[in-house]
Amino acid sequence: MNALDYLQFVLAPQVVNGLALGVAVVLVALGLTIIFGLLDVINMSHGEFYAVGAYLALALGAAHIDFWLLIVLVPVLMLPLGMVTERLLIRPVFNTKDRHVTTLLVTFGLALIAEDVLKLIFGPNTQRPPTPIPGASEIFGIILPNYRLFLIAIGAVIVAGVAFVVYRTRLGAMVRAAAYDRNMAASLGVPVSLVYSGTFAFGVALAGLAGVLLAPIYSIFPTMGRDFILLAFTVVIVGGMGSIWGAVVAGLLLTQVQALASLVISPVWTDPIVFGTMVAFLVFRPQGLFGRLGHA
Amino acid sequence: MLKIEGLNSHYGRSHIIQGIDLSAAPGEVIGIFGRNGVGKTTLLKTIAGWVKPSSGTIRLGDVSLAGLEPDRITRSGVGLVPEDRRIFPGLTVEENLTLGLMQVRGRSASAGRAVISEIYDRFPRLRERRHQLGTTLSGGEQQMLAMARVLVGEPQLVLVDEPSEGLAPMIVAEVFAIVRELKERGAMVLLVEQNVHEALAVTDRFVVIERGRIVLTGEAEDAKDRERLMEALAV
Amino acid sequence: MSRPVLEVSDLSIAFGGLRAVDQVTFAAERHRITTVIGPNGAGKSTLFNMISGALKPLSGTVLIDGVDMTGAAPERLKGAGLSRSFQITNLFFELTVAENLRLAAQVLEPAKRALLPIRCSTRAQAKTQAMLERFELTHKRDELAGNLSHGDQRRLEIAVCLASEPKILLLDEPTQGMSHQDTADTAKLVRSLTQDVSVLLIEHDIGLVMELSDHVVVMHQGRKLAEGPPAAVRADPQVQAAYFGHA
Amino acid sequence: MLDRLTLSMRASHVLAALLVVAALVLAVVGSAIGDTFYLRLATEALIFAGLALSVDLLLGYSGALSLGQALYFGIGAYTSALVLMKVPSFWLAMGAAAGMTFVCAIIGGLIANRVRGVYFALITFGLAQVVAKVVYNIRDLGASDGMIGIPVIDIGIGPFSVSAGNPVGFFLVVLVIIMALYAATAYLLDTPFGRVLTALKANEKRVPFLGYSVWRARMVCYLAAALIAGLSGALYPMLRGFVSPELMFFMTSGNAVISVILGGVGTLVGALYGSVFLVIIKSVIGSWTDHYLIIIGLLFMAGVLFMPKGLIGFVRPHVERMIAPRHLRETRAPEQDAPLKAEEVKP
Amino acid sequence: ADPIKVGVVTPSTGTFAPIGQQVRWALELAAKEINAAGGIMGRPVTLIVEDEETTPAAAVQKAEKLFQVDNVDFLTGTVNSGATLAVGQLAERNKKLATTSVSFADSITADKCSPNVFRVNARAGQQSAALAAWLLKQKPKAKIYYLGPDYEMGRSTVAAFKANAEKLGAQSVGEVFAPNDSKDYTQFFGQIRAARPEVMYISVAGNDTARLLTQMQDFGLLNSLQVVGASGTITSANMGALGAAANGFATGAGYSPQIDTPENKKFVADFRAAYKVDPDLYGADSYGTLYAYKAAVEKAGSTDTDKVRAALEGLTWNTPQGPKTIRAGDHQAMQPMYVVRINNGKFDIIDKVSAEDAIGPDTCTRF
Ligand SMILES: Nc1ncnc2c1ncn2[C@@H]1O[C@H](COP(=O)(O)OP(=O)(O)OP(=O)(O)O)[C@@H](O)[C@H]1O
Ligand SMILES: Nc1ncnc2c1ncn2[C@@H]1O[C@H](COP(=O)(O)OP(=O)(O)OP(=O)(O)O)[C@@H](O)[C@H]1O
Ligand SMILES: CC(C)C[C@H](N)C(=O)O
Ligand SMILES: [Mg+2]
Ligand SMILES: [Mg+2]
Repeated sequence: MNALDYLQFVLAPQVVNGLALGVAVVLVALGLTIIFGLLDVINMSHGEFYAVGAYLALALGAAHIDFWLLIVLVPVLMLPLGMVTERLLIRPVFNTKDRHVTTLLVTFGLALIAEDVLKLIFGPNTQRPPTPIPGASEIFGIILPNYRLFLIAIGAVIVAGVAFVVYRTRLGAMVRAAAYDRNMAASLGVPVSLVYSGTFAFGVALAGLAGVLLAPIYSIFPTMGRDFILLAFTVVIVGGMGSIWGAVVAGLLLTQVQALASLVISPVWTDPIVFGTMVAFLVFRPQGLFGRLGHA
Repeated sequence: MLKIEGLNSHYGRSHIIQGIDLSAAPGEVIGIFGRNGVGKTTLLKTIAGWVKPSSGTIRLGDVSLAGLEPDRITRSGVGLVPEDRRIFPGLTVEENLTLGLMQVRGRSASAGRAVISEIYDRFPRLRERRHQLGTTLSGGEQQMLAMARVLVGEPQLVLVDEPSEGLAPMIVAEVFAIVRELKERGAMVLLVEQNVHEALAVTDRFVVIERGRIVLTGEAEDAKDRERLMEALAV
Repeated sequence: MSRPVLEVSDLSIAFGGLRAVDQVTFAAERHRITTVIGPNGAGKSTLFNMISGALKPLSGTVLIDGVDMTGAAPERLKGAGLSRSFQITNLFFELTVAENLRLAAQVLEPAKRALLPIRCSTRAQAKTQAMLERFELTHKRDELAGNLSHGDQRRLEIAVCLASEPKILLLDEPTQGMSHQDTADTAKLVRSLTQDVSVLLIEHDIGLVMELSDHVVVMHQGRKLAEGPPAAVRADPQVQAAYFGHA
Repeated sequence: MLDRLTLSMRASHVLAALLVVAALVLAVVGSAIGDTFYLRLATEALIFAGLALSVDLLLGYSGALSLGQALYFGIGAYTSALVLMKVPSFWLAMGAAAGMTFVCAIIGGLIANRVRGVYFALITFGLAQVVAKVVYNIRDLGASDGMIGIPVIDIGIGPFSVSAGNPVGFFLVVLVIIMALYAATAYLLDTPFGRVLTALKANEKRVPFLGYSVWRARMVCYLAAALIAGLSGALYPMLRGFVSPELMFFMTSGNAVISVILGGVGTLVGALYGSVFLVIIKSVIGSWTDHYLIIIGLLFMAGVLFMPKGLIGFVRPHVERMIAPRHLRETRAPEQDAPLKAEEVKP
Repeated sequence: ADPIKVGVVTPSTGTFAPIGQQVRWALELAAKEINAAGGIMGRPVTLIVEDEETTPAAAVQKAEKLFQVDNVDFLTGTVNSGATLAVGQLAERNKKLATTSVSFADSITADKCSPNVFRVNARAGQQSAALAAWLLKQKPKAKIYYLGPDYEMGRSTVAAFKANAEKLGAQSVGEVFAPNDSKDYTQFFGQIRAARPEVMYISVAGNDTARLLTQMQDFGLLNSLQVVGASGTITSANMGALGAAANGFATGAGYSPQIDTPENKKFVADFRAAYKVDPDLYGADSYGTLYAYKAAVEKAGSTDTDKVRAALEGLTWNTPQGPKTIRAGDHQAMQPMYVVRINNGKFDIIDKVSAEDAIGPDTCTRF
């Protein structure tokens, strides 16, 4: 294969496809990083919320609700789910000393249940909603499906919107304060309960949104929640716990590492390489690429 | 008007506040004295809603505070400067201060900024350090921040727990000046202090607590009362 | 007189642009109480942090018993006989009072006992008992440290520092939050300590400073402003202006 | 004078003794009625209890949650399997497994002990994933299919010999080994060094100022935990005759954590009970319904929410009260109204 | 009469849960039919089902329970190849019989074969023989690109097809092994395009196929390529998600619901009536398994392991796929293999290879 061919057919598409995958990962990681960074809760059931979003989209889509409406509707429907989860599971253990561990454990339990419940309701088989934007475009000889182009664009919009809310409003500081010292925050007038459940629900809604958006590409099945979650966790860590920009940079970077490693070394070793990157990051820069959330 | 009657609170099974009655009128500063571990802090925490009273009433104006969530109590006009300052780590000085704005609902952003800038004028040290993480401040600076944070909310009732703890004499004077200023504005202050002498200079009335009960009350101006106070505290 | 137990020379550190401690030099004599005073934010605790290994100095040296210990890890400093308390109470809140003390006293045991059952650590046990009595905490020995009132916690904090029989003890505002009675008791206690240890103290209670100190170091904006015997320092107009605020 | 930690440890020993008695009863009954399955299931439960024990040593004492402890279990298992296929010697296999895990744990510990808290959890998780993936890809280790054909060995103990294929005999051998590991851990925790570990969990930042190296304490704890996991893992191929990469996967680590939580964190004996309980639950509910994950998940959540101290945490105070001297009868837990993390507070 | 118990260890959780579903349905259907027709030697069949959890460790534990507590003489259902191997070893040590109706890995009836293990479905090599023959008839000297899942089954299917196809003159232009549960296959598309293949052989399964093929469709790769693959690549479990992306996919399989025999028509109709979906090859092979056992027990006149083993070796019995025979040497079932092409959700049969031509050599040396 000559060099030009390699560039046009192999390297360039690899980078571009890596980008699309990166956006998908960032979408999933976004809610995770917010819950982790602001509430200090490791939500192990995030992947299952992502799955719930996808299944909701599937079920509502089957009832002839338009995809464009679903993009709004599903996250809105996820909000109460997030609130209830927070009230019933997170709140009771939130103010214990080992919050990290206990919340990690309850949400892990929830993940086990959610996966099984989805299977109970929707069956074990793989399903897929139709692609909302069919067709493909060719840019500089690289073929890219239109839906992926759309995904990259909407991904950017969502990230920007979320970053605005978290960084440009007082919300970030408020949530962090409430998470750290609920009594003191409450004594400054922060409506602590609402802040907790609101933040959690927001993260859950983002997971649901990711589910709606990614289902046409990645299909829907009960265990789909496990799919992105490892990578999303890695992204959250490498990006700096809770940092939105960190998650974006790390998401795009790691998927490139993955894409190029699968090309140059072998796809088999991509997982170890990506995890190795995470481990190396933790060892040399435990705080991650960027600082924590809540700093303006 | 603050009126506390028959207040009791517990930590688990230990009965800490044992039937306290206390009232304050606008513009009144009440000194709360007592040895370590008698329940002074617990009393303030109970009023602020951190500890739920097991019985008794707490009324501020016509609002009954007992049993409310701390944020509701705050919005009813109660501000707490806690004993160990409780500066939020991971938040800058300015963020710590802006959070104080949450105490009041419906204030415009520009009004909020004005209040903050006023506070900075009073505590120039905080302006200097505004972008530093709150917890990296020195002990004294943290105390200033803790007070400043509550002041931006302009509360009716201010609960101050050992504010002079760890402060240099110059700053101690400053702190008591703030208390005096609060009083002049018409706020009520419950001031817990070990620094009895300086505290008395700003208080109207005082109470002494022993094992969760009020064992002595008196007027700060009254020489006899003061004598009894010194005796009770073995100063 | 023998060589000072602690010699600090030209110690500096900066946080970002801020020189929190700037070329500070002083020495603490054996069996004496040396007190560091200064306005809030002068850099006193930061100085302590560098001496005790919690922060690495930017420049300068710290000698303990004539041995260079600059930037050594806290556990090594402990080995050299330095012990410190914290301005913000820093105990093992989920352990009982006795356990807190025993943990501190355990370093007295020879290393080879580290892997023998705890009841063989007789010296640590005895020390714990002695500390409980000396600090009047015996009736609270099985109480969790987190459940003590603030004043008791401050006392326990000192006891913990002392349990390891240090040569030099750094106390950061030990009487903070103590009632008058307790403050007085603590002062007496600190005074009595000098039989066994040298004390380096940070304190704002000026009465206490005057009463206790043998030597006072005044800090202001990171620098050493003055030093000398208590009375002389108090009379210094510079100190008056910077610290007491009524020159 | 008896203190609170020693007292709770003694209460744990009482419960451990109870477990041994129950195990012996099972052995007698099992051999009387000629059962093999339940004995072997119990053996497996004990082997995984060893893994849970190592998780509890880390989590319950030094406060470090490992989400990848199965890594050392797996290393022990693979090492033992490889040795057994060449030389069917019990002692050689155990020795090799111990050596191998020790070496690997030094490397793993150097990496993992650079970080704390959540990061420790994730790094241990990451390490286990990487190694599991590597094993999954190595043909010589059977790759994804794992290795079968590990012979049933005879275990020589002095003049006696027990076949690993003998359900009662092997059950007793495993019981002895796991209880020995438990005893060794308990002993370790009752030494001054053990108390330093407890202190680490309570307030790590303060420990160096008492004169102890945090790094060293954490490292020793990590190595000890890895060894326990490795030795337990070494028993697995003797029981089942195969190893597969799944032994290192997250589910294995996760089950160990679940066991510890169910049994009670920081009680040691809770890890053993939790593991036995989990195996029973899975086996019983698994035969009723396909959707047993829902039940396990619910149980697990309920455990964390309503029994934060686990099964043992529930029972042990009663035992403590029974064996306690008067002055220790009442200890109340601190009420939670303080801020949570000391981490960022200035020293 | 007391029932004959058959143990079933098959996944109901994990990635392979959909396959386990087909296995269970088919076995239940077969058991119901057999019992309705008077059972085996007059004894009814009962199935005892346990979850494989897709891991060998769980499978072995469950299998042991079935062998020792429930005292089954015969066990089937394992999906994960590692689980099949581990359970096989257990069966051997317990002197019981185990079969798989799903696992492909050649090793099960080759280098890791066991006297107590039988495979009732077609292994990787068999599937390839028919498919390669058909493919090279269509496109002589075809340029083939291979994409397999990265585990033993994936590697053995690719190796088997490659060997078969190269023997017939095909040209291999590249291969890649993607990790199981890959999300995005687009990262391989560049390499694939650059290699300019005419044919692509894939052996991923389940959700992975759904992703791979729909992503190929989105990227326009399906337009110019003939995609062929392993028999488990497309089944009723992922057909729904694939939609049009499945069209034209060809595979060598031991089964298609389209097989035009009365037995199969009846089987498909019954299956659909009971479970509302078509059986797939796992269903068909599992269904046949129980009939093989029935035939063997009746031939042996006993459920004794040694006797049933002897009866199974060389046994020929009837299945919806037509008669199958178990080769005595390695316990691998021989059966005619079909080339099946998918056309709008239907598995059209387009070619057929006889059982003898498909099976390949017996390399088992253990017994
Ligand atoms: N979180 C808690 N849980 C259990 N008991 C507590 C808790 N906090 C305080 N106590 C106990 O309640 C009693 C009163 O404590 P409190 O802090 O109100 O005393 P205080 O008067 O403020 O003392 P100080 O002057 O030392 O601050 C003390 O005996 C203390 O041990
Ligand atoms: N980690 C840090 N980052 C930035 N600035 C810091 C940090 N630690 C301390 N400072 C600053 O250094 C200065 C000295 O602080 P230090 O705590 O030493 O004061 P101090 O003399 O002990 O005061 P106090 O009497 O109030 O305790 C303060 O202005 C503080 O804000
Ligand atoms: C650590 C987690 C990302 C694990 C994930 N929930 C799983 O079960 O695979
Ligand atoms: Mg107090
Ligand atoms: Mg200080």
